[in-house]
Amino acid sequence: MKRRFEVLVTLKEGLLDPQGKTVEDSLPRMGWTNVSEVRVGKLVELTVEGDSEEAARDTAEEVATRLLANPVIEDVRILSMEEAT
Amino acid sequence: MKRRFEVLVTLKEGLLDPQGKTVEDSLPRMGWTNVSEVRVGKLVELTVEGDSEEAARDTAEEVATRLLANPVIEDVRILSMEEAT
Amino acid sequence: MTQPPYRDLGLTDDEFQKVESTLGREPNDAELAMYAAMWSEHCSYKSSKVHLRTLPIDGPQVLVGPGEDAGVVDIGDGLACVFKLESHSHPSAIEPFQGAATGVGGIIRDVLSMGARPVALLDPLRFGPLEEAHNRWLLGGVVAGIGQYGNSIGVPTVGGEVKFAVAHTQNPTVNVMCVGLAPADRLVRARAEGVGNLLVLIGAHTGRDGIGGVSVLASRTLDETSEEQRPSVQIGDPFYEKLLIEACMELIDAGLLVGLQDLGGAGLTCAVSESAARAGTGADLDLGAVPLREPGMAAFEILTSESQERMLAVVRPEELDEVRAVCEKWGLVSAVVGRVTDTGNIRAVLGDTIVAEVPARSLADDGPEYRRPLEAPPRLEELNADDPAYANPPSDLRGAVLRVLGSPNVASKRWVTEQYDSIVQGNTIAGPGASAAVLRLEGTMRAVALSTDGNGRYGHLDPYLGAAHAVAEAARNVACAGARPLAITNCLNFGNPERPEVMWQFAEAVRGMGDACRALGTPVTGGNVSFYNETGDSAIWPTAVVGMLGVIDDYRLSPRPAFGPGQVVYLLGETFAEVGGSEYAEVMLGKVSGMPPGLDFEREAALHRLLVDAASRNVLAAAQDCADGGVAVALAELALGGETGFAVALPGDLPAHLALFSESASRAVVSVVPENVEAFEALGNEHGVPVARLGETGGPRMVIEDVELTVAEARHVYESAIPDLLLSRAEAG
Amino acid sequence: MSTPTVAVVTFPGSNDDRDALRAVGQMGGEGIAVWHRDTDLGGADAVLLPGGFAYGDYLRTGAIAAFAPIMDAVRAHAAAGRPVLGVCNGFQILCEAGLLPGALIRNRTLTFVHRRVHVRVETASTPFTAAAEPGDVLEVPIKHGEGQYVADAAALERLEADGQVVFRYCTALGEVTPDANPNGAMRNIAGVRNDAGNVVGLMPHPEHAVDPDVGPVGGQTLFESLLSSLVGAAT
Ligand SMILES: Nc1ncnc2c1ncn2[C@@H]1O[C@H](COP(=O)(O)OP(=O)(O)O)[C@@H](O)[C@H]1O
Ligand SMILES: [Mg+2]
Repeated sequence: MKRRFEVLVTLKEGLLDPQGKTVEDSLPRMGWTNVSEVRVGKLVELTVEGDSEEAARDTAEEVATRLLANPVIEDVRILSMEEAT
Repeated sequence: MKRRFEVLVTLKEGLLDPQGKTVEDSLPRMGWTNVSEVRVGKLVELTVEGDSEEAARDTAEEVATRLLANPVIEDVRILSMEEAT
Repeated sequence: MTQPPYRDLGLTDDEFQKVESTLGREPNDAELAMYAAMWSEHCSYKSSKVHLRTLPIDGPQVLVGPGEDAGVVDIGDGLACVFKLESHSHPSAIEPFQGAATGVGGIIRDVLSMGARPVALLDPLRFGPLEEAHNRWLLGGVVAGIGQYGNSIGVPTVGGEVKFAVAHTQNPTVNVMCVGLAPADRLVRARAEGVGNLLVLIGAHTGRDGIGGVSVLASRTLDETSEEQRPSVQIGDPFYEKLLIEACMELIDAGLLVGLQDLGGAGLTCAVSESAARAGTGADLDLGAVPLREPGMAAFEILTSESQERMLAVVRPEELDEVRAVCEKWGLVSAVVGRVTDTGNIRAVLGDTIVAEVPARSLADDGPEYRRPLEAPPRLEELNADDPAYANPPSDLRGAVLRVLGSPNVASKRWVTEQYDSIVQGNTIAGPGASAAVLRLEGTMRAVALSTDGNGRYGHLDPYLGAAHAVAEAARNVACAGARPLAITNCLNFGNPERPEVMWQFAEAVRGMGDACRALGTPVTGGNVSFYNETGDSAIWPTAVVGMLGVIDDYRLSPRPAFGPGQVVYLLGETFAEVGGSEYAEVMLGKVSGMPPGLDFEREAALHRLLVDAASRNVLAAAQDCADGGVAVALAELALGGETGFAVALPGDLPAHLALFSESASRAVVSVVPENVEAFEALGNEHGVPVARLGETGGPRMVIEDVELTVAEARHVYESAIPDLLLSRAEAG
Repeated sequence: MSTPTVAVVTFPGSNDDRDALRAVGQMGGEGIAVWHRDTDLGGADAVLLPGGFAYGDYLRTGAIAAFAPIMDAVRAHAAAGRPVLGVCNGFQILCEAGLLPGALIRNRTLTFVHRRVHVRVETASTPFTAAAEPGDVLEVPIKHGEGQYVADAAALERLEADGQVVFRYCTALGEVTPDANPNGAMRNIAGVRNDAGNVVGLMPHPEHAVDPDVGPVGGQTLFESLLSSLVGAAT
């Protein structure tokens, strides 16, 4: 069965996020003065074929932590999307 | 009141996603043969201060469509996270 | 971590006692963190100082020698060239992209702090073999990181090296050299002069970045716990760095800075204590004024944070408004964090508490100094006795030429260099692919030539010769561009100095580098030492990397590393049966053994004089030094560079494989148009350099006696070697 | 008759701004440095948005810079039918600002690529190619990480039908082949123009291709075209 996951990769807390900071700093000049704490990360969608929900999620997690993110600087969250066909 | 949103930015369906394709191509070589349809996008988290839930979401939407995503090439979705303090 | 115990911070019992006796009391947290950071190997050079002191550092061309942020050399016409090499190997080993990127940022700020505009980067790199996925991940990440940072800030990466050896698996060596230019009378120094002047912190907010990174990360051997030292890796912000460069240049042009110092290892503590110590002053710091990225930072964290993209300026109070206006224009945060005093002490307050009060000199100058035990590695003699010259010759010479040409050490580094902008700023006369990079001094015909070199195999077999060869080869590369070698910077990459073998290697390397620099008249203007490059007890090869600076008066006379048709080919220098530690022996025999080639400094210097003289008289068409892979590789590179074949015979009566692949020093291959043949041979005579006419250029074929191949064939092997290793098994991520 | 003037805009993170000013001067024009916070172009005849990494290329190349105060003046200049050139990052900014169709995404290889390439001039109906003939091949350097030109199918058809493709990556002999495409750009597109033809954007760097001592010379054609069209317009 195929399942689709969303992997969210964000920089670890405490690390400088240059993109988030630059976006945040430029918002007031564009007229948005009520937006703060901007962090920019990565979103990866993928489909896993697996015997069970857990097996599929395990694979997604493995791909996420071993390939998509470097745990030295990034955190990973995995959301499962509506079951794919 | 402050609310936190997650903005998910993905390349439009019809566009070849070079990052997704590279990830996908490298998976079998790393031993994952059951993962497919990889798409790589962006995740932007932000906090909006607004009088109401709707007002805040409107701002988030405006920032998302006018700055965070380029409608020529990207689709955008907005998720609201648990209410921030 | 409220009470950092001194041992966790890397201080020994003796060192802790020395702190106590300096202060006459027990240090508090903040003070302890300051000493631990400043007295770490990385900042204090405690194991290397006694050796480095023996290096030649004087010369009429040297404006600023070792001890400041970067060396400065007079390159004539009132211009000064600022340059420095530095390592960022440890962070790169665990996060290659950010580790390498922040390495670029750091060395750029060293050059900036002398008041110079950064104009070039060079990146000598060492990795383990690309057959291993981990090494491919490291190479890809490091190159992308250097590219992202250097490209974003508009400083061209014009040269470097990429070499591979098993000893660098797990421990890549990532060195970056930055070169800057400034009018000689407008240099800025890192000195906190003038009691009452203000200390202004310019640039990024201060976060909990690399706290203890200096003492913990950079000064200890990588082991399993490295994975857990995560917070010590930082994220670079090249955009902010670019703003910092432009703002500092504007401040310097307007004469608004009394002093300028970058914040690197040991952060604010290092910047303030070193600049105060140099000026013989002290400083009062208000830590509450430091713009913070995270709330609730402790005094010791603010004092030792290594957050990137920050500079400390010394400013006259009456000029503060102007300084702030420039920072504001560039969108940079600036804050007055202290002022210069005459106490000789660094005193830091946070709120109404004095959190630290220590003598500036005790931090910056009075650190410990060790004369660590030295001992030659066991079995080195055995290794040296195994001379690959006695091995059987290859059955297929032509195949051997192709294999050496396709060895990753020798093969084209285009996969790497295409990821670098080497032309921004508009002065790159010769970039990656030339024996030395050549950069025009804007608005003149003069140019500087730059090369980085180091040979791990030679260093492994004989660290003295390894380092001496690095100097000689770098100078030879510069001379091949027609430039006079002037001075060097260097980065010494070694294992754990507490092991006597490593310390012996280090001492020998410094001795070799010093002897070579003395003999070639190229003093050492600065450098960097990177120890603890080992995992378990397997250290990297002793890797002395030399960055050479030279000058040429008219860049239009600089020979290109490219044959043209109808030229006469010469080999300069003498060839001996020297294949110890050679590319040939490693590739064809699987051996790194024997002795490295001998090095006669007089012959080497004579070769440089000939090359520079001949170039200045416009009698050289092309030139290429002989190094890895010997004459065979030099000839091939010249043919590939100019898409022009040749037919030659090699002089002497050495067996063909030795004549082709010997790496005897003090040699170069050049080509000369027929009209200049006589003039060139006369110059060879005059300079006492053996000049052997090998043959002629032209056509699509490369013919060396019985060995025959086409330029197209050679190009295919040369260009596809690294992409084949990488792309066929690329991993993303 | 006075020397034609070209405003070169410096955004925070622009890198090739000085190089562009130098190239304008070497080709006989007069460069005027303009700051992103300025609100006018100093009366310049033409405007050039240079290469570099405005705002670090963060979020998306050109996205933040497209909001700069100077962009109103650039829009007005474009609307008046006067010449606007975007080089590399400048091209990306023009696309983000809606002054040119399409967008630039990450190179197919995912790596930054710096090399000399050839481009074929597809139309002479722009102020930057007026001195060329369609089919001319120019040698110029590229250096970018996000230069893959994309547009949706309808936009692409419109571009082709209206002759809005200005440059295509090609071989030295002018053949448009997949191998000559350095970044995966759709239909090998290296540069496009707006409907009116006065706004042009391209990924290659003409400002790094005017001085034979440091590079190829294919960029001369763009500056010659511009300067002579400006002189022509003034007489
Ligand atoms: N990491 C790198 N970055 C930039 N240029 C490099 C790099 N590695 C190699 N090069 C360039 O490739 C060319 C060949 O490298 P190398 O074989 O070490 O040169 P040489 O034999 O002249 O010392 C040189 O021009 C060098 O500057
Ligand atoms: Mg060399």
